[in-house]
Amino acid sequence: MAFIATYEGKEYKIEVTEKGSLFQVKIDEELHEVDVLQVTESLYSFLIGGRSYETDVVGGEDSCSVLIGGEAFEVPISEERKLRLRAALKPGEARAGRQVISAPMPGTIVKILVAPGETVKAGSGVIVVEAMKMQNELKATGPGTVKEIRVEEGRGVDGGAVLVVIE
Amino acid sequence: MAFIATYEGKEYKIEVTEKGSLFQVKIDEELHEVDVLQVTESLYSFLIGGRSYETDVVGGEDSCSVLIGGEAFEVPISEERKLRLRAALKPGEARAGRQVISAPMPGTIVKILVAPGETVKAGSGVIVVEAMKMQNELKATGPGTVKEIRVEEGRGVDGGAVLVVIE
Amino acid sequence: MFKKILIANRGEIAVRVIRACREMEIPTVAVYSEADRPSLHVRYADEAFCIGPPPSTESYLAMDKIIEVAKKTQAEAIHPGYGFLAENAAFAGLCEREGITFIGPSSKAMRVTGSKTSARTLAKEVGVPVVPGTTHDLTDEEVAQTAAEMGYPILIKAAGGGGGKGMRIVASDEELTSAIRAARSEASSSFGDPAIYVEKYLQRPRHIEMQILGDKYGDVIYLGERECSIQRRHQKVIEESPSPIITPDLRRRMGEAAVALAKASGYNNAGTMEFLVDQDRSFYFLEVNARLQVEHPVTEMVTGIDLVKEQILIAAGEKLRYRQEDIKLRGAAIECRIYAEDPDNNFMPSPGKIWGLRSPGGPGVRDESGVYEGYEVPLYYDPLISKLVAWGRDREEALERMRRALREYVIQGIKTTIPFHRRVLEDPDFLKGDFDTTFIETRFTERVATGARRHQEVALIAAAIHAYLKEKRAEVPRPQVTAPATGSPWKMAARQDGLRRR
Amino acid sequence: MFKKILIANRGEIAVRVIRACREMEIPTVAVYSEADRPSLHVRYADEAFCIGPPPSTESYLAMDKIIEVAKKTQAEAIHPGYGFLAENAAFAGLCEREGITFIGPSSKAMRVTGSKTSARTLAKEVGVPVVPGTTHDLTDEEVAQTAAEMGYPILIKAAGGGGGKGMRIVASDEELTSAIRAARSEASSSFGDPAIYVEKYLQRPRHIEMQILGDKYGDVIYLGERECSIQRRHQKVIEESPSPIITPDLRRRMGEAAVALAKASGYNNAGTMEFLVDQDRSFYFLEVNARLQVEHPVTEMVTGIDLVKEQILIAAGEKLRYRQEDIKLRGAAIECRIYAEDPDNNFMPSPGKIWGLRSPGGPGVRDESGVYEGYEVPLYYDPLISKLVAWGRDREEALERMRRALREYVIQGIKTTIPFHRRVLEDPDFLKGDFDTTFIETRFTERVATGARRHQEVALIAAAIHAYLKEKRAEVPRPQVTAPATGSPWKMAARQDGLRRR
Repeated sequence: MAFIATYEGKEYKIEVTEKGSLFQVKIDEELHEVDVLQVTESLYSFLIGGRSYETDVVGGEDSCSVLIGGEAFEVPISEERKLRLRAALKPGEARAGRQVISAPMPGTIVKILVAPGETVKAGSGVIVVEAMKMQNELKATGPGTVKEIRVEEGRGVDGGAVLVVIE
Repeated sequence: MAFIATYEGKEYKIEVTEKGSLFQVKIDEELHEVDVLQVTESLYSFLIGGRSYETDVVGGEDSCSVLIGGEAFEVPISEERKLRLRAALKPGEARAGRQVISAPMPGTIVKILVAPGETVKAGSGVIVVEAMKMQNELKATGPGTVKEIRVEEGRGVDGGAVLVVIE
Repeated sequence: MFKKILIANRGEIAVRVIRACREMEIPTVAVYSEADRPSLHVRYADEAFCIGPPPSTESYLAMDKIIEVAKKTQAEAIHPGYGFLAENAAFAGLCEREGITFIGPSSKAMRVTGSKTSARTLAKEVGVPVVPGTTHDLTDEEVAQTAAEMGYPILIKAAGGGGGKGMRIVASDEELTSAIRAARSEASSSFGDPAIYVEKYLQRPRHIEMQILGDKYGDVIYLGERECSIQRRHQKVIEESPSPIITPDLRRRMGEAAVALAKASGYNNAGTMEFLVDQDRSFYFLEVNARLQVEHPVTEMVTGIDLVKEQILIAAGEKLRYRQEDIKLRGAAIECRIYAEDPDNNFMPSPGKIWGLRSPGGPGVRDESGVYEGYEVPLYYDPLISKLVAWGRDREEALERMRRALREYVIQGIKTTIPFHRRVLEDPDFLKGDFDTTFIETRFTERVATGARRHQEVALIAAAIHAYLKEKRAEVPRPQVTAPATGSPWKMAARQDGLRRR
Repeated sequence: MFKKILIANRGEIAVRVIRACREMEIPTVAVYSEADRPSLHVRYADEAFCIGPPPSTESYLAMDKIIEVAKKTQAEAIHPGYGFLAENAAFAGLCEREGITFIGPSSKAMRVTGSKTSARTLAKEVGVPVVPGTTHDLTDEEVAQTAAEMGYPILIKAAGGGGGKGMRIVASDEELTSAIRAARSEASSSFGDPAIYVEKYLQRPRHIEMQILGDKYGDVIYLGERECSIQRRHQKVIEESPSPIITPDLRRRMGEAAVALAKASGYNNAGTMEFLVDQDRSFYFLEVNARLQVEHPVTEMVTGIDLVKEQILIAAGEKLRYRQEDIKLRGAAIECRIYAEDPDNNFMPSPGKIWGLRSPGGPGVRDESGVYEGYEVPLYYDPLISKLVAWGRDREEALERMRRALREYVIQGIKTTIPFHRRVLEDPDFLKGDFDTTFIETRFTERVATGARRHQEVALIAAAIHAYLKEKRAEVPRPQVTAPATGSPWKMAARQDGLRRR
């Protein structure tokens, strides 16, 4: 099975073959023999050329988070076949000159510091979110006009929820 | 749902009802309200009248092993309906005057100390099994004649496997 | 001895107190909010009662409800842990009136030391130097006026408690209004009291504190210092004992100052006197923490004394079991606070479910945790999930062990401060003991992206194998696995798929 | 310092040694049998190589294969742990010839102390009393003859090693033949050597041993004693330091005897001198354990010295870092060996899969484990899965903490000795320190069925709720759960079934 992975901007083609009790993993042209023990769904023990790696892998749809010896890696990875299919279908998608202030974590809206139509400077406080006893003032990253306020004071919000849109 | 449980020779009828966020458990005529949190498949936190019990339950087909505060209980338990059904079908089954020497754990047969037809006294060594570096000589519990030897020296056996039959 | 103790707290400190009670064979009562039914302290206690909705003002700060549970269960004493009601003199007073022993100082001693005004007045009286600043609870206008008189930078602090909550450093007039608002609001939600005051902000001081124990008969001893200068957002993250800069003579002088302060205020039970120590090794009294501290384990490990048990014995009216000459520090201990926070994203809280947990073990390592695999760290409370402590023959060995333990510690599903601690424990200045309270914010450079990344290739291999196995499982219809009596069918499936080699 | 160390062992002791190496920043090489690919030491080491099939004679005792891996990986030293090749002078000699440092005494010192003949001769020379008995490797006929001369009861012991393996107590002529056969066979499979000898069996002695450390320059110190009288089948199960019966004067005399023995035999590295102590407090030298002991953590916890690190430093040619007067015992430590055995069924081995594991934590508790949740304890090796150690200010506190830790420790899926330890730790004679090596077999009464059974009703409730939930799951078709990125779908299903209350 072939996969396309990206790491630090570079794209790698990786082929995985199960071979008897070992896995063969070919990264670009280099071949690695890997002795794999899956301990739990996300914990693996790999032996590669005698070197032992205790590795935690949490996989999302198109990306894996990998932890090895305390180092964390975020590796976007997809099956090559699926990726080609998707690429053929996906429309272009871009939008500029717009700031979306979203909740960095789940929390409660403590105070909204701006009103719709108000102009803001880069760095001005826009909204105050509280989670786990810490208040965080979210700031505008550039100048603009407040277009939309999607929340109310006192309301709970999920992580990633859009709070304020500035244009 | 109604269950029949046995503990120390005594039989109990237990009825379990889910009631909103609580369970009602009626043992014979006494009613217990139980706040249940299942932490893993076998670990529960129960609150019963304010008392907190961290409880491990491992369930076989007709019996549960329960661990509470370091005390272990073996509780035979079955759904009442099924038990009735089975009782109606099960033929009598008893066999006397017969000793079955079986492997107390998985291991290897080190030495067979008797031959078929040989008479043994209570307490004579019959067979030596090794597991985890310990040799264990299994002994006859009463006098008799060796009827069957089902294993050979050097062979591995599973826990519970019948090794020698004495009549 | 008490026949039963109620613990008016949650999480790892509630578990810590329950462990001490279990060792003393004293039954315990836990209280919990509706969000905390799955918390470990509910399982560990002998009894547990729900006291209200998740917000702490309606549960862990609801004095009446807690007293009600104590009476219902006939608990003879209440241990407040730290945070919540631990330094609330009104609560201590309420316990006294209700005939329940509050495990901590008397409400009177708490009022004297809890009001920074009187604590600082007292310090001056007994000849202990203090940091310049006001001590009254100020109005917004008074804050502005004091700042103008004193000159920036200033520090706004909550009158009601510590731990960096409600604290703001202000460098200029423009920042003042929003800093006051934020400080009051945090103070209010953390301690139920929006009162604030102002202090001169010293340049590059060390934050060093003295642990004391005092009994009800006026005897007080000190148990050595803790170095608490490694802070971010004025909140301690790494503490150690002894401090790398404290000489036996300075320890004795600071210890005696701490004892003098405690005696002057009629203080009893465990407590901490916080000091700032200057670059020329002058020390200034800062405030009293009239409770057990988060970082108490480092003192326990170098002195060999269980502070929670001593608290209970003192509260029960026992005399101190140690004289000053019995207190001997052995080796060195260090604590790393493991928070559910993202160190690569400005320490944003990272609540959520812990999918995987592997805790460190082995020689010299102590993990004071309040979580378990499958636990969901709730939004509502302080994000401290565990305190990792290492002891060594000397500071070097304690650091070696902490590095080893941090490498063993894996928490999956949420972000934690473990990677941050690993970086600090490799910083040359930190290793030399050359730091101050501004270290994290000014001198410590986060080497997030610059690290060696030795395992990049293995990461690619791991990602590919994981993706391969996921695809394979998705394609092949799962074989009918007969689930065993216990355990995860995932593991079984993986086994049957032939993933387990040899 | 060594650039790389190979650990010629498995399980918890291999993990223990790897932890010391990690702290010293020395890379490690693990070796493993085909049965041990899932073992923790394979994951913890930097490198790992398979050395053969499960039987230890073909893997962990296969000297050539181990040397081959050491050469291939350029490991400069080999740590043998305990058991397997730890006391094998031939292996130490092979390492010496191959230019690899054996972390332990020289092969010469090992021959002197390993042969019980010369060890006992030496003891007599330096004026240390010994237990009556032979010291030669005896033929079956010689064993019978010695028994006849000496009178029963006698003890048959393996010449090749300790730990109760290959040991049999014989009370009469009739038992002799089968005892000899069993002892030889066990000795052979445990140490690769069927040689046995005979010793007079003393009545109700205490088994107390002295830990020593010696460097390559003739300096030797003692690190206090360990009380090891709690044994079953001549195998230690609970050890503590200090011993409840040793006075400072007796400690000094036994320590000095141990040092004299070590010096006379040219011994270096860590070692243990075993003694029997009579009811009138006379002590008799028994044998030398020329290796690290299973129970080393109790000495580490009271002295504060990491014995594994000291072993490595000494092997690397460093001088001892401590003088005798630096060695101070603080508090008390106790170890409970957690075996995969069924204490309610004559300590039958109980290999199998660990479905659930909750390890104890908190103050003063150290768990030296070699297993994890999901691990399958193999048939082939010693059933020791973990050593649980507790430290306290005094013996009483150490016992309190051990009791608390045993209550927290849950291992599901296999039988373990945890319930046995809980019973011993409640025995009044044990608590008073009044016991000897026959304690478990003769005076300790197993209260398997007689215990209070306080929780019988809760057990019925638990069984019923568990059965109810199983039935319910079986009836209702399982909802289509989208498995999250990680974690057990069982837990998810349980949640969705509405089992998680509040």
